Amino acid sequence: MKLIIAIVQPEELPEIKEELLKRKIFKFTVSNALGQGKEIPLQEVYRGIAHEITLLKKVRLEIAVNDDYVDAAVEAICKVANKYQEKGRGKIFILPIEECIRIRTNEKGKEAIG
Amino acid sequence: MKLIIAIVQPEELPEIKEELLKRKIFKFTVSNALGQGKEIPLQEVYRGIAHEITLLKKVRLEIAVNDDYVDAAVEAICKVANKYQEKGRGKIFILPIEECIRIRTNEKGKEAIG
Amino acid sequence: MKLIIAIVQPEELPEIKEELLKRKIFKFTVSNALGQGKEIPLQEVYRGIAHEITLLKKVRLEIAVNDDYVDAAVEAICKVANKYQEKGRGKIFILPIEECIRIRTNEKGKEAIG
Amino acid sequence: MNSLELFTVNNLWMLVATILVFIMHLGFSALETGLTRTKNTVNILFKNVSIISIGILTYALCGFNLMYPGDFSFGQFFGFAGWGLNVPVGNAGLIEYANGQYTYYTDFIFQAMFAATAATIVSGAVAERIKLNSFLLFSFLYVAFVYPIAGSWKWGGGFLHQMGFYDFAGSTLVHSVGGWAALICAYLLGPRIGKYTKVGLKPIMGHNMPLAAIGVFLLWFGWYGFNGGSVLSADPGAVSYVFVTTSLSAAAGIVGSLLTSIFYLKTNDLSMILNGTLAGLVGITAGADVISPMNAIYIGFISGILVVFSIIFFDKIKIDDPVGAISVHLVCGIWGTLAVGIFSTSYSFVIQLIGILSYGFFSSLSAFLIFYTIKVLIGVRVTEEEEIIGLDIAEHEMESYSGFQIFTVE
Amino acid sequence: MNSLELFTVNNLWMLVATILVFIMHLGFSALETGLTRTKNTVNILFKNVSIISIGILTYALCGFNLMYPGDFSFGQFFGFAGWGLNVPVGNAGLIEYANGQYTYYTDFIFQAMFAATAATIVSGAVAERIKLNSFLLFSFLYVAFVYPIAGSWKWGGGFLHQMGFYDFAGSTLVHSVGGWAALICAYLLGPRIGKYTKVGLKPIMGHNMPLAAIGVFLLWFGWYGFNGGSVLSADPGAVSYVFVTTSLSAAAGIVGSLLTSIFYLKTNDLSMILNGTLAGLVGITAGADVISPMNAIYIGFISGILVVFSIIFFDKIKIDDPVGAISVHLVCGIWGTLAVGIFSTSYSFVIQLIGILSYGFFSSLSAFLIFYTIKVLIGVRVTEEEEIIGLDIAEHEMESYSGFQIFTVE
Amino acid sequence: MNSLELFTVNNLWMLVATILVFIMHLGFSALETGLTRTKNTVNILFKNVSIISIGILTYALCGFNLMYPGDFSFGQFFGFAGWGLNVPVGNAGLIEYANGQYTYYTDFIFQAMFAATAATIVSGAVAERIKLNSFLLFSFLYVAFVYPIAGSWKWGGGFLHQMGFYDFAGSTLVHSVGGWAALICAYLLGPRIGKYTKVGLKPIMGHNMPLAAIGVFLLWFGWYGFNGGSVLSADPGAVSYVFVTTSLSAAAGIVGSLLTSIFYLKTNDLSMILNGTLAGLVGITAGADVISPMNAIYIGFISGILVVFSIIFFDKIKIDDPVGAISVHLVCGIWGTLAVGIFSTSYSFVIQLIGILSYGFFSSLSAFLIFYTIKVLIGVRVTEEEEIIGLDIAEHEMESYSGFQIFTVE
Ligand SMILES: Nc1ncnc2c1ncn2[C@@H]1O[C@H](COP(=O)(O)OP(=O)(O)O)[C@@H](O)[C@H]1O
Ligand SMILES: Nc1ncnc2c1ncn2[C@@H]1O[C@H](COP(=O)(O)OP(=O)(O)O)[C@@H](O)[C@H]1O
Ligand SMILES: Nc1ncnc2c1ncn2[C@@H]1O[C@H](COP(=O)(O)OP(=O)(O)O)[C@@H](O)[C@H]1O
Repeated sequence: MKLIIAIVQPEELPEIKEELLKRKIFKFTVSNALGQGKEIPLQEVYRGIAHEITLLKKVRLEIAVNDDYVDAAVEAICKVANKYQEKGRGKIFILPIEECIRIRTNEKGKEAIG
Repeated sequence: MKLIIAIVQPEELPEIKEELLKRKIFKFTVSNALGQGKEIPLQEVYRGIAHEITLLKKVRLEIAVNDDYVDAAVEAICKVANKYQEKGRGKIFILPIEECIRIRTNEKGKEAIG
Repeated sequence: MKLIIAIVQPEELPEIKEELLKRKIFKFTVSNALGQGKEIPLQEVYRGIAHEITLLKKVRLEIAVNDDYVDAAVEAICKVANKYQEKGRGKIFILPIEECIRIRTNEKGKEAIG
Repeated sequence: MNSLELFTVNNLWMLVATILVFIMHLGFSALETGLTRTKNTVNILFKNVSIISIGILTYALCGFNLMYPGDFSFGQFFGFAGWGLNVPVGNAGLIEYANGQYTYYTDFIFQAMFAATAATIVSGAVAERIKLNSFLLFSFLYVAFVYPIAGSWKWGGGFLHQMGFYDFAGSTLVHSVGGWAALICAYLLGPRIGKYTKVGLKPIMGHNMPLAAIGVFLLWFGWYGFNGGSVLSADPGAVSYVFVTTSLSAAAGIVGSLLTSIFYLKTNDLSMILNGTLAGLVGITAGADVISPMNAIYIGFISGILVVFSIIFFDKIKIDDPVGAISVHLVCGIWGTLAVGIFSTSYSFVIQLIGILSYGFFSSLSAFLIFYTIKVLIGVRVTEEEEIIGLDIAEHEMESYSGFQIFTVE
Repeated sequence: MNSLELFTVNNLWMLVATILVFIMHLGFSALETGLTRTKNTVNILFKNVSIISIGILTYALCGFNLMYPGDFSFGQFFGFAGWGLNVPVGNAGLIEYANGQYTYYTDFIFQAMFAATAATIVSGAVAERIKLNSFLLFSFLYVAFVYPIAGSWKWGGGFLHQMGFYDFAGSTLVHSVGGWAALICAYLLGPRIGKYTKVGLKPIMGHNMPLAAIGVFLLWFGWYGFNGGSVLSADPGAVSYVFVTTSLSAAAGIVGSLLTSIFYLKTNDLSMILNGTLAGLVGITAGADVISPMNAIYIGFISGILVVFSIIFFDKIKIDDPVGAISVHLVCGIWGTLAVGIFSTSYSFVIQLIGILSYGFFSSLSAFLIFYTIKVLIGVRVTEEEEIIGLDIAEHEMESYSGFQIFTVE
Repeated sequence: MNSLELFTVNNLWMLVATILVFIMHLGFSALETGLTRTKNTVNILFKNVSIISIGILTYALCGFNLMYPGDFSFGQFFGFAGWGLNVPVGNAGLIEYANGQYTYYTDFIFQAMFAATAATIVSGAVAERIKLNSFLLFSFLYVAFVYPIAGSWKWGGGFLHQMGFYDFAGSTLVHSVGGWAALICAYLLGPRIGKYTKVGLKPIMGHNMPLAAIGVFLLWFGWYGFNGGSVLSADPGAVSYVFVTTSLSAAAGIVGSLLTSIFYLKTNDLSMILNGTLAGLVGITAGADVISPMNAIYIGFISGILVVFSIIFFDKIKIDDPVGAISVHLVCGIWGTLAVGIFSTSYSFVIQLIGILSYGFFSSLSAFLIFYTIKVLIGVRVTEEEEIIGLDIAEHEMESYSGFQIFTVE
């Protein structure tokens, strides 16, 4: 079992969601985050003072999947983000999960994840 | 050392907190998240247009514990959530931690976690 | 490759950012969180009713790095936080990353992380 | 009778006062919304928009003719001049209607704006847990019948008027009539989940302090019309006098609640001085035209102290009033009415008390009967699940702050 | 001519009405901001602050003299009394100016406040996607020329006035003139990204319901000046009558939209009853002084129903109007003007219709020509990228709610 | 003396103006809150609610009798008619009090509303870092003594009045008196942490732009009472004239700041045009009754430009003024007062300058002495830790937006 953490642009989320569903990945968790990367910083001006926002709005996806779904998930995400060829498209990190528990049923392991 | 990531319903948090404290787990980090799972989507209507909210409000708990506390932590969370027998009670993921550092003291490993 | 998760005080973020940049760590993701730890709870009063806020505002940093950058990153964070010798300075957890993908280019592994 | 000129200026002031009373409804909406949680915001706004509509329409339907029946049918307790508006034709509805103070239409619309206020007061006390339909039904009945009948006893020339009871602009007739209903309904509803727990009292914090402050400032603003308009003419001496007492009492209410907050609660609680402002305003309302400026300061100051202790008291007896409506409108309404008997030699303390009790009895009994009947028939409280998820989603399928990240626990 | 006293009261009321109309601009700002997304908040506020400035200044520059030209040059269609203010000296600008109703200056400033309204109406309909400069340019031209020329046809004594067309306070002259432009501009601009998708309609939720409610309450508040001031004197009978019809229609608009929302949409949609309130107000504006109270209730009630169906209709034909401006101001403006012909025996339905069509033709044609020219010359719509990131960052490099965590998707 | 009718209408206007000036306090509260950070919101609201209370009560205690002493004791510099209100009995307090313009009570309450304004101006400039108690103490002393004594020099008939200094509604007497104190206090306090860093200027963004816009609109709204009421009667010509100049100057202030923002700052900065609006209003205040409409446009336009450069200037010299109070009230207050000497032939530029300097000297010296004493005795600034955590938690143990997720860094 793997935990896929993906940092993507906020506006891509709805499409990514669709792509995941197509690949039978129905469950995930989303949170918002700020990211610093290679992206061009945003210029803001307030009362005559300009400043650069380097921490930009991102969406953070967590998808726990069984090993055989990892590639599908990664592919789903990349497909959407790859449309645009600009910097700041984000990253995917894959971490090992040792155990997974479905709270409602106490099911564990592979059964529990989906 | 393990990192326990639990996605639970927001309203369960206060109770879970209590249960954790009872089991001598005093430290954790909470953030809010949106989750898509098996739960029935929320129906919203705005200006005559109905739509479904499938990304529902969740709370994301991160609890780093030494290995011997893992079961207690899982049990604490499940106890609260199990009261309700509906879908959408959430998941727990257990990840390995390689190292833990208490910033204040530079303590490392098992000592640092609690 | 490692994922460094650090929970720090919000006001330290700008300085930590600077220290990381000095060490050639240019990319990270930030989200906000609430943390319960050893810190003294905040006292709040509302309409004559006092209560303690034990879940305090924190910032959660995620920095994915190649193994040889781990120490530098940890050191950067600790440097800032160590200035203050109070409780509640936070924790760092280091998790293994199995794979990393730069979405834009599909690069994988070590190349992709930075 | 007044000259055409005086008639015009008098009438103009009454119309301006009407507008000022109108905007109090925005004040109430903002205050109530600010002092409750995000998840019930749409619901509160929905209720408040509906109430102003109910208030105006029922007042046209029957309220005006119940409150000012002309002749009473049952002693001096009840009279009814018929459904709808009976507009007197020609000058009878204009300069002759009130000896050149205002026209029939002005009278109606000024009074109509008052009517809705009583129901709005209830709205705050029952917030965050009442069923929308039950609330609207209750408001409808209370505003259409209870408020105007009660009003007729004094302003309509009924038995309390005959006895010499005095309530200038409605500390009792408006504020406590609303306040009693707030008390009864809050009691019958029970407290919000999570307020009174096994481990003790827990605050349920309001979500938007600027909104609450906007509400209080607008209420104060509107109060110049509420009290100033109750002079029922633009008489320069009387109206300016009322402005001064009203302002001083509100200002003193702030000081009273501020000091109580600092010395008794040991904190600078904004929500308390906001309530203290309103307390000062409610307190002076019964006697704004007869109380001296100095006494206005005392009355306001005491109101400000009273409201803080009252809020704490109601929490102690576990009557959950999210916005402090009962403390502000009922407690300070009673205090203000009594204060007329205390500070003004022209009015009797005993008769003031009789008035208060009469209104208390009638209002709370009516509120009880109506609300209890609704409770039995269709229920008054949302389910636990709905309360937890919030009325915005449960009753309106809508969010109030779309896009904002909101943490619903702790 | 009126006595000095009556002149003073009359003039005072017109000035107070002016202030009330002024505050409607805050009402519009709040409503439009509340019903759109956080990411376009600075932009909407910026536009609304600019519009009031454009409105007042262009009205001084030429608007006033286009709208009230005295003599017409082209039949009764167009006249112009010259640039700038031609202040009559001495009593000619004071008591003699309007037979003791108001001064020249009062006349100017009251009318100037109206002028800006027309452009503000457009602002809501084109929100969240229009280029700032293009919008400001359009507003400038529309307010400086189209609105006053159109206004001259009736209020300036032009051909529609001669024909007996009736529009008391501007259901057509203000609201539909703004509404036609809103329709044309929204059409030429196209809908916001993500509203009409392959899989169907998607709601784009407003981000701040308390703000939207503040907007509606303030608009209602200001409407007492808009309609009440249109009496053009403080005449007690007339002004109080207008207050009553205006209030009843607004209240009935709430009921109409509430019932439609419950029974047709099967939900308690706050945004719909907010629009319903305004619908009632727009509906009564054309005949507030001639419609009976009972009929005011009917007109408001129908307006409330109409506005809900209209909002749904415009979504069906994919004209994207984020705040419902077209439904409120155009549709109910037309309905209200027709209603004068239906409910009042003194006015002809046919002539009302001719008036509506004349305004519709002229306003929409002018709006089309101006906006289309701007579209061709400098473009009217921001880029897709700018729209997604939001106009606050794209056009103003600024955030509206700094510090708040905002989720920009779903 | 005026007829009873004229007296009634004059007095009515003064009372309405009083209400309008009152609501400016909500305007200030909203503006200051909107332009600062979430973590200091409760604090700002708390201060503003307290100030209005302090203003009214101290004005009753001594302010009124210091400002209008009747006879002066020290030359024409200082006089005091005794503590409390000395209400003249009978007609002496009514129609005879001011020759049928207004009653004693009206005079008092209208002036009392002005008094609190001076302190509110300071509130914005010292926001986000001042100790609550020190601020309240300073405000108390400044409003109770400094403002009314300064006021007596001109409006109380003192030496500047004798010299022919002109300040119609208080560009200097109110705005710059508040502005000088704002400057001195902001200077003595020092800038907020993080504003002027080693690497340069950093913006500290306001957290709620709709709130800031609400504030500005309400201030403009109230300004019609501030300037219009300063006519001290309902004289149709004078009041309507003042309305026109006030509106034109505000509108031109928007244009001035808009163009400066676009061409100099190369962005469409909302906070700048909000300040520009107020700049136009402050600028015209000294001469609203004597400046021609065209010149009102110039004055406003220049004010709008001035305010932007002034804000940048004060940042350059590291005087940290979160809301631009010094630039708006002091700089444009001075400019407006000078403008009377420039644009009106009846007033001397030199005497205007003398007036400005006299007020500048007295206000800044008094502010310095009071604030410095407080600084030495009890301190004026919160600790670094308190400033970082925010005054809401530090001073009030309360959050302003409970439930909302707020990011406190960057
Ligand atoms: N090493 C990393 N650790 C944590 N987050 C990262 C890392 N690299 C990238 N990110 C996240 O991904 C986002 C996009 O990264 P960026 O490097 O700009 O993308 P790209 O590789 O397409 O240029 C960043 O804003 C940040 O949130
Ligand atoms: N595989 C997963 N990866 C990430 N998050 C998940 C996963 N499965 C569930 N979750 C999170 O847990 C929440 C509840 O999951 P759900 O499957 O609805 O619960 P249940 O198993 O009780 O039906 C989801 O909303 C989501 O946030
Ligand atoms: N075991 C843990 N699991 C998850 N989060 C933790 C853990 N320990 C600490 N934290 C996070 O770090 C923050 C600071 O921890 P605390 O123990 O108070 O610091 P210190 O060790 O300096 O006293 C906490 O508020 C919490 O968010």
